[in-house]
Parts: sequence; C-alpha cells; structure tokens
Amino acid sequence: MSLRASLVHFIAGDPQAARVVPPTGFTVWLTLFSAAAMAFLAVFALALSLATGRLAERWGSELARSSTVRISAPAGQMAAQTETALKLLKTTKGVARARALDADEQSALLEPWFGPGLAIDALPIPQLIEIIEEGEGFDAMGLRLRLAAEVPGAVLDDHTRWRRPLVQAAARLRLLGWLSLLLIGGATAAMITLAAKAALAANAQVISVLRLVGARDSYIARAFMRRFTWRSFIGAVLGVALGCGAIAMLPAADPGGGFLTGLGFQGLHWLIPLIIPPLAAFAGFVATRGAARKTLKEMP
Amino acid sequence: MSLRASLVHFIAGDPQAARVVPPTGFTVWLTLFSAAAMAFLAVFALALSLATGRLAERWGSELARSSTVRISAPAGQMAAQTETALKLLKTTKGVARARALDADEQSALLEPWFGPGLAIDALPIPQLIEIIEEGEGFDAMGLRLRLAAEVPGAVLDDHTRWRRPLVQAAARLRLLGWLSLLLIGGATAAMITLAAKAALAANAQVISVLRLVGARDSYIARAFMRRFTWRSFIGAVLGVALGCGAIAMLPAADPGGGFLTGLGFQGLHWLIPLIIPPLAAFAGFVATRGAARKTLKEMP
Amino acid sequence: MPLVRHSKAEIVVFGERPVINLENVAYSYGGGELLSDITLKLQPGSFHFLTGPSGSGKTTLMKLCYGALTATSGQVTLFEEDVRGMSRDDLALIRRRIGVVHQDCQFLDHLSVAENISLPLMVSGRDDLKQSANLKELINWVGLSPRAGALPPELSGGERQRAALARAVIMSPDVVLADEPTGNIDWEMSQRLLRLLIELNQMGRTILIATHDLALIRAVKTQVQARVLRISKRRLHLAGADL
Amino acid sequence: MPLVRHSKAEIVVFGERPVINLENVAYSYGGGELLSDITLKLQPGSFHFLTGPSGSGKTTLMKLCYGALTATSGQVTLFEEDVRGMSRDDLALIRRRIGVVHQDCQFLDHLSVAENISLPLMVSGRDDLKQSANLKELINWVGLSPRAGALPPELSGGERQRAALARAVIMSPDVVLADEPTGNIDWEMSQRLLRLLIELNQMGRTILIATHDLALIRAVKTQVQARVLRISKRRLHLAGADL
Ligand SMILES: Nc1ncnc2c1ncn2[C@@H]1O[C@H](COP(=O)(O)OP(=O)(O)OP(=O)(O)O)[C@@H](O)[C@H]1O
Ligand SMILES: Nc1ncnc2c1ncn2[C@@H]1O[C@H](COP(=O)(O)OP(=O)(O)OP(=O)(O)O)[C@@H](O)[C@H]1O
Ligand SMILES: [Mg+2]
Ligand SMILES: [Mg+2]
Repeated sequence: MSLRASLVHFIAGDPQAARVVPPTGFTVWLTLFSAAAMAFLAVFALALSLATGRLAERWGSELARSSTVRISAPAGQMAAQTETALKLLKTTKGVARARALDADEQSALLEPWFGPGLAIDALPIPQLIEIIEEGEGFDAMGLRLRLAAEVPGAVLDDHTRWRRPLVQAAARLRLLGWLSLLLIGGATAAMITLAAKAALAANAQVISVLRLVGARDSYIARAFMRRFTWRSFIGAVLGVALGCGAIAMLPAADPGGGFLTGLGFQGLHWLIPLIIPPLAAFAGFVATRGAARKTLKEMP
Repeated sequence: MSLRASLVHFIAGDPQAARVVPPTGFTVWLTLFSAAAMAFLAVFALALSLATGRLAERWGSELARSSTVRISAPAGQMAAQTETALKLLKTTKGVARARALDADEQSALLEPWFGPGLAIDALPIPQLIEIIEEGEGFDAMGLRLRLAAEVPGAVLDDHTRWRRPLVQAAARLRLLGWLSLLLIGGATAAMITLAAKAALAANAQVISVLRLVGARDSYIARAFMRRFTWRSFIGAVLGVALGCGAIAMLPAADPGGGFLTGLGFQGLHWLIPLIIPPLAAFAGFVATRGAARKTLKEMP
Repeated sequence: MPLVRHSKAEIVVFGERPVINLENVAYSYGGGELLSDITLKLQPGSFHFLTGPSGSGKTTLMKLCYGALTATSGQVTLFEEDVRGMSRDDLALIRRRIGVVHQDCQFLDHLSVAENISLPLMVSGRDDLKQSANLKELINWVGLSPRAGALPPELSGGERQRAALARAVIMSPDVVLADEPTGNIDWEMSQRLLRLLIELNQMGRTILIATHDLALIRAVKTQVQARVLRISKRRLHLAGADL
Repeated sequence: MPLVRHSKAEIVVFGERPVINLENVAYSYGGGELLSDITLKLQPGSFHFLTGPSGSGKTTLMKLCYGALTATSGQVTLFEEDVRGMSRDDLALIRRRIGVVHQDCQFLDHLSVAENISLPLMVSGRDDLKQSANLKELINWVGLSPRAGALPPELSGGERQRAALARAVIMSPDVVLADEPTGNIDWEMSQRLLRLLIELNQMGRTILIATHDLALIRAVKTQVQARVLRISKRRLHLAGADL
C-alpha cells in the first residue's frame, strides 16, 4: 500500500483491528515517555532558535545603527562639510537614513569620559553623523572614496569588522537550534521505531495467531500503527504542555540580562509548538509502519 | 540484600547467571540508544555549564576592571587630587589595585569620538583611575563618602548596576546547565527502568522456568542487572565519544564571537565527561535492580 | 473410492480436484531431509488420520498443508493454487478456508475465550449476529460455556485444546487440520469433539487429524470411512488393517 | 502399607513423615471453590496417579503440591515445612527437591536442549563433570540425543515433553510431579519414560503423575504398587479397582 493510501485507510479504518493487539505493556510507557521527553526538548530547541533569530536581528540592527561618519574640520567649515556629507549619504545605496547628532546627544555620548558638566561648545570635538543602513548595507569602500573626494574632513567608521563575528555567532546559535531540532526529531523516530520493534517482537505470538486465522499483514500492521501513533501523539502533547509551562515560568525578558532571559516565546510564536504533536504522531506512524512491515516480512 | 552487598555480589558474581537471560531483543537497542543519546546530551549540558562558569567569571572580572574614578579638577590640582585618590583607594578594602590611566590610554578610549589625531593635552579632559576589585568588591557608598571628603573633584563610577544583571544571567545559564544535567540523569534512569521492565515483562517465561527449577530471585535479578548495567555503560561510552567529538569540532573560541564559540572544554575539563559512563552504569544498575525486584515480587 | 498403493509409498486417492495436493514433496529444516518424496492428495470430503512416532514429522507435514512451511522440493497446491506463487495476502485468504488446531494452542491472551473463538470471524469481517448464535452453540458443544468469559491463560490444558478446536471450525472451513487435538483431553470429551468433526465431514468438509492415540482412531473408524496414514523413515505410508 | 478410606473422601496413607502433606485444603481462583476439603499425604517412595475430567483441577492440585499456588484454606506442608511461612528463597530451595513437568512445557528458548535439561544443576551450582556424564545418559534415555544441540522452539511436541521430563529428574529429586507427561507421546516412548519414573520410585523417590490416559495407568499398575486418585465434584477420591 502506498503511504497515502495507508494513511487514509488508517484514519478511516476499522477500530476493531486495534483491539487484537494487547493494550498494556511497558513499551507503551516507553513510547509515551520518549515522545514526551523529546517534545519537551523540542520546545526548548524551538525557543532557542526563535530567540537567537530575534537576537541576531537585534545585534545586526544595533550595530548597524552605530555606523558613523566623523567630521573633523575647522569651526567655519564644519556646518558646510556636514551638509555635503548628509547630501552625499542620502544618495548612497544601502543607507536608509543619515542624521547629524545634535549637541545634547554628542555630550551624552561623551559623558562617561568627561562627566555631566561638559561644555561641548568649548571643545573642538568633531561632528558625528549617524547612519542607519537598509538591506545589504552600503558599499563601505565606495562611500569612503566619495567622502574623501567631497568632504575632506570626513572619516567613515562602518564597524563592519565588529559586526560580522557577532552576527555570525548569532547565526551559528540559530543553526545549532535548528540542528538540535533535527537531531531530536531523528532520535524520536529512532526511539519509536525501536519501541515498536520491541512491541512487535514481544507480540510474536499475537502475530502468529492472527496469521493462523487468516488476517492479512496490513490488518496486523495497522493494529500496531494505530497504537503507536496514538501514543506518540499523547506523549508529545504532554511534553509540549510541560515544555511551554517551563518556558512560561522563565523570568521575563530583561534588558540587563540580555540573551538568556529573552528565551521565551513572544506573541504568536506560542502557537508554533502546537505543530509538534501532529509531527510526532506522523513520525510515530511512519516509524511503526516501517518497523511493522519489516518485522512481518521477516517473520516466518 | 543491601545495595552494597548486591553491588559486591554483582561485580564478583557468577557470569553464568547472565546466560540464562536471552541476549538479544530490541530492548537492548533501546537501552543502548537511550544511554547513548542521554550521554551525548549530558556532554553538551556539561560543556554549557562549564562554559557559562567561565563566562560568569570573565564578565565579572571584565566589568570589575571597568570601575573607574573620574577626577575633574583645575589643571593645577589635578596631579595632587589624583595622588590623594590613589592613596585613599590603596587603603580601601576590596580594591586590589588602582591605577591612573596615562595620556595614551585616555586618548585610545576617546578615539572613537574624536578620531586618532586627538591632542589630549589641549583638552580639559578629566583624569581616569582604573580600579580592580578583589573578593566581594568594595563598599561603593563608603568609598563615595570618603572621596567626597578628601578629593572634591572625584566621581566614582562603580558600574554595579550594570554588572549585577549580567552576572546574574551567567549564573542563571549555569544553573540551567546543571538543571538540565539533573533532568537528563532522571530521564536516563526512567528510560532504563522502563526498558528493564519491558524486558522483564517480555521474559516472563524465562522467569517462570527459572523459578520452576529452583532459582532464587536474587539470581534472576542479577542476570538481568548484569545485562542492563553493561548496556547502559556501553551506550554511555558511545554517547560520550560522539558528544566529545562533536564538541571538539565546534569552532575554536574566538574573541569576536563571544559566548557561543567558547562552548568547548578547556584543558583538564576534557576529563570530566569520562565520569558519565560509570554514572550511567550505576544508574542502570540501580534502575534495573529496582525494576527487577518489583517485577519479581509481583509475579506469582 | 478406489485406492491405489504405489510401490514408492505414494498415497493417491482418485477423484476430482483434491483440496490439498502434495506432489513429490520433500522437506528439511536445514539438516538432513525430514520428509522425502511425499505425495498426498486430500479429496474434498475425505477423513484422514496421520500417525507416526514422536519427531517423525507429523506437525511438519501439516504445516506444509496450510502453507506455514514451503516445501524444499516438490509441489504443494492448496485449492488448486500453487503455494510458491502465493503472496502473503493470497495465503491469508486461503487460511480462512482451512481451520487449523495447532499442537501448542496459542491464543490472544488479552481477549476472552469467546472472543478468541470468534477471532476468524472478526479478522474476515464476518462478525455478525447470525454468527453469534452459532458461536454460543459451538462453545456449549465443546463444554466451555462456564469459561467463555475467561482469559486463555486461565484455562486448563484440556480447555485450551477445546477452545482451539472451536476456533478452527467456527468459520465452517472447507478443510480442518488438527494436530493432536485430544492430547490433554479425557476420553468422553474427546469422543464428543470427534463427533463434531465427523459431523463436519458428513457435510462435505475435509478432515486431517494427527494423533498418536490409536484408541481414538479405532473409535472413529467404526463411525466414518477414515484412512490412516503413517510417517515412518521419512516416507508416508498407508497404514494397514492392523489398526 | 495399610490404606484407610475415610467417609469424607480423605485419602490417608499411614506411615512416617509424608514429603507432601495437604490437610483440609480448599482452593478457589476467585470464583467458586474449585477444590474443597482435600487431604493428601504423599509418603516417601509412594507412586500415585491423579485423574479426573478436563478442568476438574488436576493441574491446580499439583501446583498446590509444589508451592506455586497457596491454598485458600487448610494447610500445605512440603518436607515438613508450612508453605505459608516460607520466603521466596526457602521455596526456591524446596523446588530443587521437587522435579516438576508442567502441562505446557516451557524452556529457555535461547539455550540448547541439553543446557535446558541441565538448568537445575546450573541454577543450584552443581554443574560438575560427574553430572555431565549422567546428563548424556539421561538425554539418550529419553531419545533426544540427536536433538541435544537444538533450541527448544525447534522441537516437536513430544520431544518437548521428553525434554521437560528429563529436566525434572536430572537432579534426582525426592519428589517428581508430572502433569500429563505423555499427552503428545506415542505408546512405545511413553512406556520407556514410565520405566524411568518407576526406576526412580524403586530408588525411594515419590512420584505423582496427572494423566487422563487410562491405558498408561493400567500398564504401570502391573509393574509397581501405584494408587490412583481421582478428582470429581471438587473432592479427591481413591479410585476403585475398576482401573
Ligand atoms: N523449526 C525447526 N527447526 C529445526 N528442526 C525442527 C524444527 N521444527 C521441528 N524440527 C524437528 O523436525 C522433526 C519433526 O518435527 P515434527 O514437529 O514435525 O514432529 P511430530 O511428528 O509432530 O512429532 P510429535 O508427535 O512429537 O509432535 C523433529 O525431530 C523436530 O525436532
Ligand atoms: N489462573 C486461573 N484463573 C482462573 N481460573 C483458572 C485458572 N487456572 C485454571 N482455572 C480454572 O480452573 C479449573 C481447573 O483447572 P486445572 O488446570 O486445574 O484443570 P485440569 O484438571 O488440569 O484440567 P486438564 O485436564 O484440562 O488439564 C478450570 O476450569 C480452569 O478454567
Ligand atoms: Mg507434532
Ligand atoms: Mg491440567
């Protein structure tokens, strides 16, 4: 039977078939427990992936915001050069906005070094222009050349060398999250397969009795599949409930704590774990189907 | 039999007993697989705990290093006030070292804002004193009062409000690591117990035959325990080997990447995962012993 | 029905369309040959006994007759279909026409005795009301009415064999193969069970019983025209009148 | 030995120290009483048969005799120890003195037939050289030499019963309890097995055999002084001379 046909038959099919397989046994608990444990872990891996996704975004945007052009010029030319630089930036591809910082902002930036009472006008400090990038960002090399030609006192500080490894690290964390999701899925499938095989081996007598009275292999396989699919589903529901509960109990996102405390789900993301139980049930279905077919083919 | 006596008997004991339990079956693979998967996860949790330990230390010390005293004073009094402040800091409990930054260091700090060509002597910038704490750190309130009395131009920037949440976050991460280690241990014990019970249930006939010919329950239990302990051990060895291999393949610690890339073990810490297999074997031993005793007691 | 005894110990019963047909069949479990050159044709409506010393291959021969084993050489046809060419599903359908009593009666230990007896109906989707009246009557006939709700592990040895026989005949199959069906049953009860099989035979069903109980064979021979086959030295022989 | 038949259907064999002693024992599996008011004393060196219709409680009575079941009321003593007060370990030691053939012979399916037969030796740590010579002889006697290396699932029904009997007597136990040991065995072989039991009995061992095979009982009665007990209507009776 094709996978699709057997799924249809399985869902529509005859509940009596399930009765011929003994209902109890420790493989039930093993399957339930594995499915629950794995679903629990999957919820965490999912949360990790989503959180690192947000983190990568935040790090990316925070660092982008700190790209600056610094203009050091004699007092008379400062305003003009700033103007030219702003105009130039406005026509640069990859720059969303460019804005000259006003005196208050500049002194706020310098406060840690000079104390709050700094008279900024008295100092020959340069003018800072904040650049907010968009899309892929701007071409730093090209921008530098144009600035050198038109604004002699401008220095571009594009922070690329700082941003790259941080964004890379966030991306790697996210990859780790997705990888562990894959691993967890694989381990779940393996465990359910093993549990199903253990159940089939333990029920060799059931199978031989059923064959003796003329049951088709598909009937026998279906009876086992029904049980294991159901158990994987129930187990995964329990695991997801526990996992979401645990995540909800983590301390709320806290600006000081940074990465870890942002681990929870946000908004609609709480709905994503709901796909885990159906996925687990499907994994249980496919794993048991494979195990049952193989075992039945091998049994004399 | 007490746990100790049964351990001794188990290790010294008669290998023939193990033969009476069928050697194969999918519960073998289940146990091996669970033990391996759990050991693999345990290696990662261990690495996480150790890495966050290091991270907490580094964050703590990095932030401590950035505690500063800023002295703003008329040019003439600057040197004297700096001297007084340094003397005062030397006698403050919790301060390991205090050091006035020299002109080069100060201009390096200001470079992002003023560009490299800053003539520091021309500016009325304050003198910065770097404080390195020790132990519990100093009493910020007391130090501030003493500074106010003796060095009128000094401002203490102790960064406590920044440090606390970060160190907290690191500690929380470490706690998460240890908690997950505990969870993994519990899950392993639960899985081995379930696998052992499944095996015992599947071998009801073996047990009844052994009883019929006059085998003691301790003999029967030992035969099962031997198998399961051994399987848990082998599984854990495989899992630890894979886990350590995976960790060794992570990119090396990289100053730009920060937290994640420091996940590996360092130096002698590579030896710590070696305790996982004996622990898993012990868990297997205790879990199977409990399962066997319970099952044997319940069987007619 | 005329009967011919070949020199090569083949038993051939002339007539149309044997329901089970073994031709020059040999079987080995891997070592030496256990059965050699067996030819056996079971005509519809015939009644056979199969005897032979313990370990001679009675059970093996029965397993060849319902496709649980495949002959090492020679040809086995069940209802005119060659066993070799059958898929598992074909075999399942054939099994519904052959009622089998195994020597070690096995059941689904989590279903009641009554459910176990009606398992062939359940599996083939014929679990209807009319059948349930038959079921009750049959359970009564084999003397299991007081134990109908029990689970198989709670049955005595003889009760298990009676339940297995009931399960084998519930579908009123074309052929009944029974392997030592009375090994654990007292004389009165085994006479009662035999009467059931004789009745089925008179309705045209084909019966083959493996047994070592010569008294049983003698008792049946007075009631029905039964042939006794004997396995010895790997061959199948027609037993003489000495029984 | 003088024999007294009480009005209450108690069978008492006078003599010292019965190895197995049931006094006013009743047993029920949960429903009504299956066995009531059973008194049975097995003297050392006695030979008993136990008969009764299928489902009358023969297997149940045997299980009471080796402590696999505990009487609902009354007292069971094995080798002068009360079963009720025994720990599992005590019971294990008692079992080494009682050889049991179950009605459904069970084995360790992953060990060879020879290993299964010597299992009682293995379990009690008496797996020595002298025993291994006895083992070979015994395997030969029950006709399993060609199958000694096979696994139990590869045995025929009769071969299983012979292996179970060999396992029950390998330790030369004080008592042998055999439940339908010849249900699947042909006449010649069952005579051979009985000779083994008779020999043990002549060495002073106590034998109790449950069977429904009256021919077997008759055959033994010519060779040894055996008593026949019969369960009917929940009581134990001494069967008359009609056997
Ligand atoms: N699966 C198997 N593998 C190997 N040998 C087997 C297998 N099954 C049976 N045998 C051997 O084949 C021989 C015939 O077995 P079979 O069960 O057909 O005998 P039988 O005539 O039914 O005997 P019984 O009267 O004792 O039931 C026996 O010696 C048995 O040990
Ligand atoms: N575990 C059990 N639970 C409930 N009832 C049981 C159990 N075991 C046996 N019985 C019932 O007790 C009765 C006696 O069983 P027992 O096995 O002692 O009979 P028996 O005399 O050995 O019969 P047979 O000759 O058929 O082996 C039977 O009706 C049986 O169904
Ligand atoms: Mg047989
Ligand atoms: Mg019985």
